[in-house]
Amino acid sequence: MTGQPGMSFSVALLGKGGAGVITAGDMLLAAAARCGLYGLMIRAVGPQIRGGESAALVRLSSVPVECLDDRFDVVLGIDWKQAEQLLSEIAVDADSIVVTDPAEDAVPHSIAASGAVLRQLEMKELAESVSGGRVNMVALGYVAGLAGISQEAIRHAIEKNIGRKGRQAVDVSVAAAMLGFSRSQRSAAPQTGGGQAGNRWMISGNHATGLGALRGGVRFAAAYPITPATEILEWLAPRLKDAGGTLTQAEDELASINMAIGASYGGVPSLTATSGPGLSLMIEGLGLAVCAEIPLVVVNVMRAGPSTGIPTKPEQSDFNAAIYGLHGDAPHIVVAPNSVTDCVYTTQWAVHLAEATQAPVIVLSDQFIGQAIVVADPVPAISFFTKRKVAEEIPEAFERYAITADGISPMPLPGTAGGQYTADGLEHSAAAKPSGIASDHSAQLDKRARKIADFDYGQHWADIEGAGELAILTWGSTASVVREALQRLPDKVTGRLKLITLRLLLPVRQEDMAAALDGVNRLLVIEQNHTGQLYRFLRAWYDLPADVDTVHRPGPGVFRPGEIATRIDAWCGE
Amino acid sequence: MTGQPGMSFSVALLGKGGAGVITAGDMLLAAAARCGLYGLMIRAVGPQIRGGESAALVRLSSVPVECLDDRFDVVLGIDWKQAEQLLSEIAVDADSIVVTDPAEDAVPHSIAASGAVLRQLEMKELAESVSGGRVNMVALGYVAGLAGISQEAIRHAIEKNIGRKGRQAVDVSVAAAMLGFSRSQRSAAPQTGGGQAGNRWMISGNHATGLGALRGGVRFAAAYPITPATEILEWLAPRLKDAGGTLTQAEDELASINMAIGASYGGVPSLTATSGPGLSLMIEGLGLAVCAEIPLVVVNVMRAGPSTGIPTKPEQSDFNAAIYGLHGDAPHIVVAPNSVTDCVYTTQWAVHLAEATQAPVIVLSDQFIGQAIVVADPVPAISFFTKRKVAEEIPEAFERYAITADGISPMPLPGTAGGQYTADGLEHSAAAKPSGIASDHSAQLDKRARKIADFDYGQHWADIEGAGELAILTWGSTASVVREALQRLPDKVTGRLKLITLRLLLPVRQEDMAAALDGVNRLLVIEQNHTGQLYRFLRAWYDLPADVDTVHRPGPGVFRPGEIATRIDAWCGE
Amino acid sequence: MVRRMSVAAPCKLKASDYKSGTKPVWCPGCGDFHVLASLTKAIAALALVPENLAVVSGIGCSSRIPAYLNCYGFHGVHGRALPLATGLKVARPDLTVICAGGDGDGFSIGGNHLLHACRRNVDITYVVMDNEIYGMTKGQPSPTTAPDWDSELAPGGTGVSPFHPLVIALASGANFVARTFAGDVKGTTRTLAEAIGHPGFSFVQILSPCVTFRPDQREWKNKVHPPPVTFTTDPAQAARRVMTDDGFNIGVLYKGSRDIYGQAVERNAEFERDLDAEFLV
Amino acid sequence: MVRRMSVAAPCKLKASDYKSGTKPVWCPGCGDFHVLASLTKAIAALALVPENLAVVSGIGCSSRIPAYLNCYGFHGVHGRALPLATGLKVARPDLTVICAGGDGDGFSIGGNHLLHACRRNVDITYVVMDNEIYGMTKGQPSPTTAPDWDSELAPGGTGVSPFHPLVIALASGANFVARTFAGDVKGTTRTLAEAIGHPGFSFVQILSPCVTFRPDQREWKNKVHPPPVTFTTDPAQAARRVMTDDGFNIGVLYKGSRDIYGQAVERNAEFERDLDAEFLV
Ligand SMILES: Cc1ncc(C[n+]2csc(CCOP(=O)(O)OP(=O)(O)O)c2C)c(N)n1
Ligand SMILES: Cc1ncc(C[n+]2csc(CCOP(=O)(O)OP(=O)(O)O)c2C)c(N)n1
Ligand code: SF4
Ligand code: SF4
Ligand SMILES: [Mg+2]
Ligand SMILES: [Mg+2]
Repeated sequence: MTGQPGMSFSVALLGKGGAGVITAGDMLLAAAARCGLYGLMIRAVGPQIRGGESAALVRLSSVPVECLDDRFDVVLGIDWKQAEQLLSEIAVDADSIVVTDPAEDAVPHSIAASGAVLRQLEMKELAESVSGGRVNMVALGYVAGLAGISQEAIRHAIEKNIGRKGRQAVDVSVAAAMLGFSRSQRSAAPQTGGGQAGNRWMISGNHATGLGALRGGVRFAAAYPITPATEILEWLAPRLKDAGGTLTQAEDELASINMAIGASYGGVPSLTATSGPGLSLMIEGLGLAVCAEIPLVVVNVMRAGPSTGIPTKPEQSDFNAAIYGLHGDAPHIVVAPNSVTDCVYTTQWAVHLAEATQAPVIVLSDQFIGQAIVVADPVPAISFFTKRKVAEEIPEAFERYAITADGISPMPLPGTAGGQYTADGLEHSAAAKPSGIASDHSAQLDKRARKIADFDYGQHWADIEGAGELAILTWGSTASVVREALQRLPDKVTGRLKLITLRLLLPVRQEDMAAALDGVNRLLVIEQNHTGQLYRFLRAWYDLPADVDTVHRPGPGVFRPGEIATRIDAWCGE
Repeated sequence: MTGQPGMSFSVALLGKGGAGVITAGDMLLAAAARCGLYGLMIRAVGPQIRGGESAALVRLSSVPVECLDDRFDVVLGIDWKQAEQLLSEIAVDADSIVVTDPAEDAVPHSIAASGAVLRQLEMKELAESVSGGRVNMVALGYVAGLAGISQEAIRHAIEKNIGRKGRQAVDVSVAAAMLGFSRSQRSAAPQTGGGQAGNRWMISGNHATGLGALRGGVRFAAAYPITPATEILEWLAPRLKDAGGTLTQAEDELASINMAIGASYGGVPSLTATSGPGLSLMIEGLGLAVCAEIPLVVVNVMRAGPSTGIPTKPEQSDFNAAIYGLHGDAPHIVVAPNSVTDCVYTTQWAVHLAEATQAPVIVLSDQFIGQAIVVADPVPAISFFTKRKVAEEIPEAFERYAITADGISPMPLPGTAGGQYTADGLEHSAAAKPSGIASDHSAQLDKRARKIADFDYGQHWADIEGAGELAILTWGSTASVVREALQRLPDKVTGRLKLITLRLLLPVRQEDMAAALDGVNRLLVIEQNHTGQLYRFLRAWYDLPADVDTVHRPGPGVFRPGEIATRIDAWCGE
Repeated sequence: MVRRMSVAAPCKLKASDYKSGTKPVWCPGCGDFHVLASLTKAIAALALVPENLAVVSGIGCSSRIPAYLNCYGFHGVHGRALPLATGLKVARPDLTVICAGGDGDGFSIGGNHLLHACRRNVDITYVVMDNEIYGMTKGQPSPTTAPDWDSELAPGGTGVSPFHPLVIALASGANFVARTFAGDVKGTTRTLAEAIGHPGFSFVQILSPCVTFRPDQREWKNKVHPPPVTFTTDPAQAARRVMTDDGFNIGVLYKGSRDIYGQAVERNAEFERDLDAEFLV
Repeated sequence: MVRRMSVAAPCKLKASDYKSGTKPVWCPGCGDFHVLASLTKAIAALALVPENLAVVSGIGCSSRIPAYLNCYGFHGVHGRALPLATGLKVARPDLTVICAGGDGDGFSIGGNHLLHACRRNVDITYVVMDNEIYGMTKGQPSPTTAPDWDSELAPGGTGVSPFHPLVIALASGANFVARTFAGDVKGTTRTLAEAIGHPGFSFVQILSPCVTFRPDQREWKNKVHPPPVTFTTDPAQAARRVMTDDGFNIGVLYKGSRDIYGQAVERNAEFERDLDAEFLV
């Protein structure tokens, strides 16, 4: 258990594929929620498709948490085969408890060398003592006991997770879990029982993204599977049907983005979701949506690149591609959720922005945010005034791409009599006729830039916390880590610090930024990629304080709060 | 005829499709070359596929020219149907001569209003007086006469152009041309006869690009046609065969780039050429070449964007896409020829860089550079030491992606015993095994960045002319315009001015730039796009003088020297 | 959202009322003029309401057709017309959706979408103006070009066998397959009307001469002939027939009756409540 | 440049010598293990020299195969294995080039390249490990998945007819077409060796069960059977046969003898001089 925030307790459950550690982790999280705790879980897997080692990394806390801790209080290995690669992400120390089954291989050297307290638990033997019992349930009961979770909560979590398999299955699992629980003892875990059962959400970032899309009004999605974005599409499939919409599986990403553009041209708010390689294939379609002025949301759940990269690991390295990737001068919008739960809000906002500006909006999520599951307070629905400027009454000399003051031209939907026009990726006149004339080109370029630049993004462009002459600028999944790092630093440091988390990456908000940086004389930019992509972008487009530093390193490991706290502390003292 | 440089004479020949103005323009240029002149021609066309109006814009000069002049000395209309759109690019004034056929419609209002001197020429009648004679030949003879070109040179140019059609055809054309010639009279055109017949080249930028590729050693090209890049591929097709190589037509750009990657993996220097929409489709392949470390040249002949844009017009707006378009951190090289003739050199250099660094190189040409035809001095062949670091002797514990000091790892070519490895777009270890381990990822990211950043680009990174405390920074086709604009400005202005033309856009050359900007206190960046893409890039990556200004406007019209001279003059006086 | 049904009653407009009045960029004599004429006649014969019709295309000379029609149009990017049309029709089943383009657009860069559109069987009509050339880019071989056709890009010919669009369509599951000749405006009109009326994915290959880069195609008018037999409902038989014919058979070759993809679904009135409940733990 | 010819004489290596020793990421019991075994046996039977063999793939479980072989390999991006293989073989005709991957890689995102690779008839062998699923991304329907197969992405099934890989290959001009079952290592080995030996583009569909996401495919071993008749040299007949069979016919179905694309060309010794002369005016 590490100091701030609140009382936090981190558990890693390891085991070979099929051992069920992810299920156990899920249940642990649900049981903790039932006891009024908050929490977060991510899964770490080896390269094997199945049967390799995997780990559930669970963090429980008395206050909301959106990132992993630096170290683990408990590491339980159902077995330790092929665990080496995973263990690099699981720091243990002399305060950690390591739980191992005497029937299995000895704990790996790196763990033994840490000085952690070793506890033996006969998981296999205990599981076998219940007919049909499984080791993962024994493990669940044991760590739940360490975390001070009640038996009732464990039973409830098991029920919820495997209830559909029938009473018998539930009883067997509960019996196995209780055996583990009985061997356990309360450790220095967070205070449970503070919350109220039944008023927490358990949600992954990818599902949160789907929820935001539905709330925003998306009723068509086109899908091509790709790790780590697939769950957005899989979650949406049945729910879109329920909502009276559809999800169509496409043959590739070229098709999926063009299907979404076609549906949106028809008036139906549309989305597709992908990751780096798919984004690269969607670049041409994004440009079409820019030129033909079609609202569109593309969620890009970033993974480590370049190329196929490391599909199961996060990195904030598609920033450049999302901002600058389109050929020609192609104004569009890029937003980024800054926590798992913020996916709901930011995605809903993205739909709003796309519809309102008739432009494509890229949502830059990442593998961490997308696949982490948090226990959090329910995310209230927000009603944006999501409305496309539709031409319903068609005046005499109607022009689809009319030059308007705000740059937004009323768009007739098919079915509207008299509004017939041809949407076009060729440059065109206001009347939607192909045109190579300089004045048409610059009028349309100006209009398309203006509608994005002049739109009212309100206060949503960034989350600003604190005040002071030092500022930290960050985005995406790194933001939660920075937030927690700041909580760990002494007041004399944080009292001088302002945290700016950009939600709107494009267009630039020069005035808002100037206001946010007012009085700031030093700036630190923190991001997870190899070249400092955000830092370079900020230099290009904003007036920054003279003294700007940058912290950036690539994936695959996410930042941890301690690592960032140290960097910030050193920077403040410079 | 406008002042500097040398003596320049600009002629526009207009006529509906099929009237043969382009052929006449070609012959005019060839005839001028024969008389020792230099020159340049571009074709301007209306939207019709065929049968619309087209124009040959020809500029002749006693010194090399690489851009259009501001205005035309002579505008000859075989007819004026649908000429309006083209005329916006053809400025005339009271010093201009406008030649029109009394048998055709009257000259358009915009021309009549210019105060230009109107001359009647019975082109149709004269052509009909020769059996089989054509109006374009009459026009050719007439303007050649105005330009002071000899009859012998006209005959020679016709012979060269249509000689394969037989003696009869040549004689008819010559006869028609001589009729035009006889009506003409010497105008204030450039001094002819200075040069030596037979020692000039007549070459388009696209052909020059092909030549550079062949000289660089390219022996495989994959092709998917797209305006304005197709001529590179069409020129290469038979010549690659001659060189013992091949050109394969692909089904799309996804295939073409991957074919080129496959061929290059096999050890054969490879190239593909495209324009904006095709570049967008090649982004994923470019990332693969980065990660798998495969040499590759992709020529992107820019046209006005976004999306399909204006396919027949230039714009320097794919800068961002070429620099930043790839997902993940994906170091690669981007170069840009800065004149029609420089395409030979820059493309050859690109092949050299790709082969030497085992990375993709994007050559950013544009529609102006690519499709303009110049008469210029022959471009000598340069022998770069173009050699891939090939692993020929395979040591015991060979590693394909070995971490080397210069970042370049010896590459075994298929056929080399013991060198077997799997090239991969997945992140990998030095031994080319897929790896998600942090240390492998950062070692490979560092290596791939280092091999590009630390490579010795010599003095080729930029062309630097002049000296002073003011500097102008530009690139690509805009450079020739700036160069000419500077020649027109008084010495008291240009004496304070340094011109930096970037040939190497990526990687950045911070030290070289610092040296180039030493003593410069004001900088002006000039480029042809809507958002000042180069300007923003410079801000992001270079330390610039405090006072930086930017001149940028989109296509479709190219910059003219007068326009730029005015801007520079005003800026100098600020 | 906007899943309203066609409101206007079928109207009686003349074929010329379906033209937008924009002057085509096509070369004089291009076969695509005939396709435009046939299409407007077919639409008029079906009395389609202009605002409930959408014509979607890619890039190429042929793909310019939407702008010449009085209806909703989308001139997308090269090769992606079918996905555009698919998304539009699935989202707006009330519209009549026609997809149009060239052999380069549809069979080269867009070939994959043809396969999957046939399989998927969305209720759209796909019209390919096949001139065995890339017209717009000035004369490169397309997938239907003969292997020995000489060009700058492939001197002496590509040496590659042509693509059989009808066989591929049949093998992938298209629900209606026909070939017509642009110069036969009457036959093309009839076939287009039938194709549009047929439920599911209908595919019509129109031999449409490129007079500029393939002047030899002026001969097509002497080569085309009706098929020896009437259409079949057996795709294997139809495929065998066209795999062995001379390529100039015109008429309807196959009619199927497969289930259509993407019929309108009923909204679950409780769905918003369910959404909020779903994450509670 | 490097257009050297295979120098080493055919060697006598055991099948196991063609394995790289890297441990596959595949699930225990995956059909792809059998494919790996068959492929190494076929290569050994043909006595191919490891350094003159290249195996190129896309992305998917199946596409991991190059790394498990002792030969030159390229694990490219999803769906683009055939263009990679095409470029390599055209540039280096001296190599034996095999392209391998899954049904998602080859028939969904890569479908267009299959069409055009068949047409082009470059001398490569394309091996598709068809498990009627996207294995790597954890179980989404592929083009060969039955329309009623339930999954998260397509609850209740896609409702879309499956793609017929063999028919498409035949219709597009593949020069050798076969289907095998991974579990039949002997038959697969024999067929792969024949395919690699056959000039031109050979296509082998291997039914290779995904035990993790399609446990039902364990039943395939009881379903497969040799074709009722021997292979044909008539593509129309072959297409008709497979359009009407039960999908479990294994064996060689078609052998063609079309001209191969991209044979080595002779360098013109004068070409450099010609280049310099060409622009002189
Ligand atoms: C991605 C992309 N690649 C290439 C092009 C260039 N291009 C425009 S039209 C065309 C081919 C058109 O051929 P086809 O579809 O047969 O139409 P046609 O002009 O013959 O009617 C090509 C290659 C493009 N616009 N976009
Ligand atoms: C451009 C792109 N889109 C999507 C993916 C995600 N992806 C990886 S493998 C795969 C499907 C693999 O299916 P298949 O080819 O049948 O191989 P299998 O795993 O079944 O052997 C997908 C969609 C990707 N890597 N790249
Ligand atoms: S180039 Fe050919 S296809 Fe294009 S408009 Fe002209 S005739 Fe028609
Ligand atoms: S998921 Fe299926 S295809 Fe992939 S390795 Fe496992 S069994 Fe094989
Ligand atoms: Mg065509
Ligand atoms: Mg598969």
